[in-house]
Amino acid sequence: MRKQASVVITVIFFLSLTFAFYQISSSYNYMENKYDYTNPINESSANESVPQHYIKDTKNETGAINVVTAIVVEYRGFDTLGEVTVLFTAATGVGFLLYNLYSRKKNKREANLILREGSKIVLPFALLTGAYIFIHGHLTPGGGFPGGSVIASGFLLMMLSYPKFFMNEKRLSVLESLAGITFVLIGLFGLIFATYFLQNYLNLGNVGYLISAGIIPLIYIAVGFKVGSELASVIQNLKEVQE
Amino acid sequence: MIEFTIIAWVMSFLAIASALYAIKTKDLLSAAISMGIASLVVSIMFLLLQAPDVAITEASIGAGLTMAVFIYAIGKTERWEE
Amino acid sequence: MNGVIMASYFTVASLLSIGLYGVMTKRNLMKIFISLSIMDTGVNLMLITIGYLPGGTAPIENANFAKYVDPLPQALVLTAIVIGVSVTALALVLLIKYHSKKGTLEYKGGMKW
Amino acid sequence: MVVHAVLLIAIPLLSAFLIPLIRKISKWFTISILTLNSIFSILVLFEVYNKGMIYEIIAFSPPVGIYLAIDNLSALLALIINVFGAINFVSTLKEKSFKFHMLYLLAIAGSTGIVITGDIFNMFVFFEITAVASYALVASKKSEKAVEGAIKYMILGSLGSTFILMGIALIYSQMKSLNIYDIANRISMMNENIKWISFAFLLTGIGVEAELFPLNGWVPDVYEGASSGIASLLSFGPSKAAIYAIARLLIVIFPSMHTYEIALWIGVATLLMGEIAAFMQTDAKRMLAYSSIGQMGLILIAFSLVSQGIRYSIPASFFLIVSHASAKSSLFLLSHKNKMGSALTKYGGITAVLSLIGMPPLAGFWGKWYLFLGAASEKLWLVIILIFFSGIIEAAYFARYLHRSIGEEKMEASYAYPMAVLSTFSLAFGLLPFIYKMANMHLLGGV
Repeated sequence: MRKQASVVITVIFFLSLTFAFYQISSSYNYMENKYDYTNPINESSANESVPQHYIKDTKNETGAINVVTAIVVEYRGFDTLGEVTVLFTAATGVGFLLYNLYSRKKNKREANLILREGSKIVLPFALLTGAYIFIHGHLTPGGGFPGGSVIASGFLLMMLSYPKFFMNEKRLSVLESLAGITFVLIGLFGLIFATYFLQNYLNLGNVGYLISAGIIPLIYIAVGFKVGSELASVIQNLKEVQE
Repeated sequence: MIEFTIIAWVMSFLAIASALYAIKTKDLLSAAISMGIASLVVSIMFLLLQAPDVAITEASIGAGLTMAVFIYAIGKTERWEE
Repeated sequence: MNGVIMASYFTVASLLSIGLYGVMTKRNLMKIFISLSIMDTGVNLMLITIGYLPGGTAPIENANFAKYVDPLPQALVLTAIVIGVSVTALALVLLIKYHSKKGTLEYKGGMKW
Repeated sequence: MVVHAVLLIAIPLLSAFLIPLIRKISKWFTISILTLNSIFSILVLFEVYNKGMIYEIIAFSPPVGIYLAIDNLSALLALIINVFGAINFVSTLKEKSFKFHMLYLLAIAGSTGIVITGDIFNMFVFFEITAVASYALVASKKSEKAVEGAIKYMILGSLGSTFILMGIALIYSQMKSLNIYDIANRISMMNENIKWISFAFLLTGIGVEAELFPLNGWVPDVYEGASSGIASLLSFGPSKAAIYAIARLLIVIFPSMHTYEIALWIGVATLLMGEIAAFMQTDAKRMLAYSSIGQMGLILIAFSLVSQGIRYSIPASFFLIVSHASAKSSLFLLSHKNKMGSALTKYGGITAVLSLIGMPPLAGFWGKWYLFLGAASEKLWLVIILIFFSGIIEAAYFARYLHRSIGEEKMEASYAYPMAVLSTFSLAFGLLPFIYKMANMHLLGGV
């Protein structure tokens, strides 16, 4: 009974999705199509769809070459603040729930020589690559999230090859707090020095250079550190937990 | 553009097959790994759809770290579904 | 319709349906969360496909191309991926707690009203 | 003085990030931040009262950026969430862990964010913050039931968030915009079929959090498993924020006769299912949980009556939300011991129960009064009969509850005082004339 009902629901779901996609794909011309709408606050941007605005004006408004970065950090920076908060909440929850389940028993066997020596060599490169990815977020693909996760995977590799490898939990949490505070403070400075929360109040600089685009690299560096330390602490917590 | 279409369909079938295997198999470890493979394949589709930022993020977070988290959790609990 | 778009819409619909079916029929909690992860991947692909424009290029300033794909869904998907991994991590911790209390991952309770 | 509504979210987030650095004093720090936030939410409410809807732009003006759009109802909900959060925190003072305080702050910040944001994807992000914080808080009690409830909540919640994201993607595919009011202005240009599919997905997704009919399997387990402070938090925070999100969806984005009708019948089904199930329970916490479901159905019915103008529907929903938030949270705090010993707890418990049943002059009475007027003006006699019927069931099981819970046992002061204060709100909101003016003003701007 349960199985039949599930099959029926799944089929209905599949068909409705397919139908919706068919309807969507029969109208593929958003770059040509101009909507005439009025914006409740600001009527100057009428007659231009949102993606068009991003593609046309990102360079002038934010100084970033990578439009996705500009959207993530500037136009919709509030979402990103919420997103790092979700990750932070999850990391906090993981630590909170596993608090009395830890074991520090160390009778695990060592990994083999190649993995151990290899990961020693790879770790600095992983950290460097991660840092490169999040520092160049406004110029090349990537940014704070992949950069942070590359750093976390470097530490994951160390944890795999050295069972005794252990990061100081307190230092990690201080690092993630500082990164989060930096993000919110950059936003609040926007409220103080400019008009809006998270508004860019620094000079945009020469577009295309590393030091440009105002607050975007700063926020991405904070996000990179935050994501890296949070993912690393989540993995460490899961590794240390006793069954 | 025909080669992109072919790659996309191949990736599509790979993703669907690994997702089906992840649902079907009784071995949770291989289910987690094939979920990671589906994620990785989808990140290649992101590249085809001109989304390099998302492809990098999906490959490192969606496929890599999620799978690692799953594997640690399976190591702490049990490997076989009843 | 463009072939790449068709392929990815087909993938999206299949991944989402497979995931939903898994969530509804499986009793093993690990399997349920694997299914939810598959659904997450499907939704991310759906957003990206909606933003794709045939012949467009990645939204990074480039002198050789005039047409770009829609950048906004890509930004949304970056957010969604990170949210997905955080929810998954917390879920697995809860599973470990459940297992240490009950000794099994099977969920017997069902939906009692 | 310029009130920046964004501080309602920025300050709790900043302090949650700050707490790991000052672990020793985290409890007092959290209390002071919650108090500050409550004062601030009162300021925001007065700002809205004087000036009408506030738009607070973040970084760029929409639709390319995000703004917070605060109408009267969302200002009031932000006030309820923050003030009740501060009062309810007293009952959790025994928790030593600084991580608990962080999660509590984040849950409050997330619920506030849901009600004040004007952007649909931003709303999704705040939903996730709230949900993740509440999963962890529910599981924080070290019992089997708590973990089981949290897992159930998590499965349905993650499924719900996937559905919300699908709905957002479908809306975006047509509108190329994520701003709620921008979408609302142009919704008539949207493809009719995609509109319906995305409405269904969004309603399903938010319905999980708002405890609507087929999706509320998690509710009794979570409320039964969680500690009473957290059950109280869940009853005034995330669920109220979610029902307000449904109201925005229904009234602002998809206003049409058919959507109202769908919402009306979902609300009726939720109401009947909740009240009948509550009547059959023996455990007090489960009974309160099912009664919560019934009340959420009532609130949804109130929102779905807007088609005749918002004269009755908005006051009704407003009073029902206030009455339910204050009474249920105080009853959940009471369920810590389940006996009303001292005069204070007796006062709190009886006020709460009377408000839920709908005795004048408490807030619950005005809610049901306006609801009846609204339903009568639409000539929905069947709905009136069903609401009346469910009210009788409600009165029956609450009478039984009162009869059983009068006892001699003493409750700790940390539960008794917040409980009495919380239930006083349903008395105060029923009596203050200011509230009537507030409730009759033009709400949910853009309608």
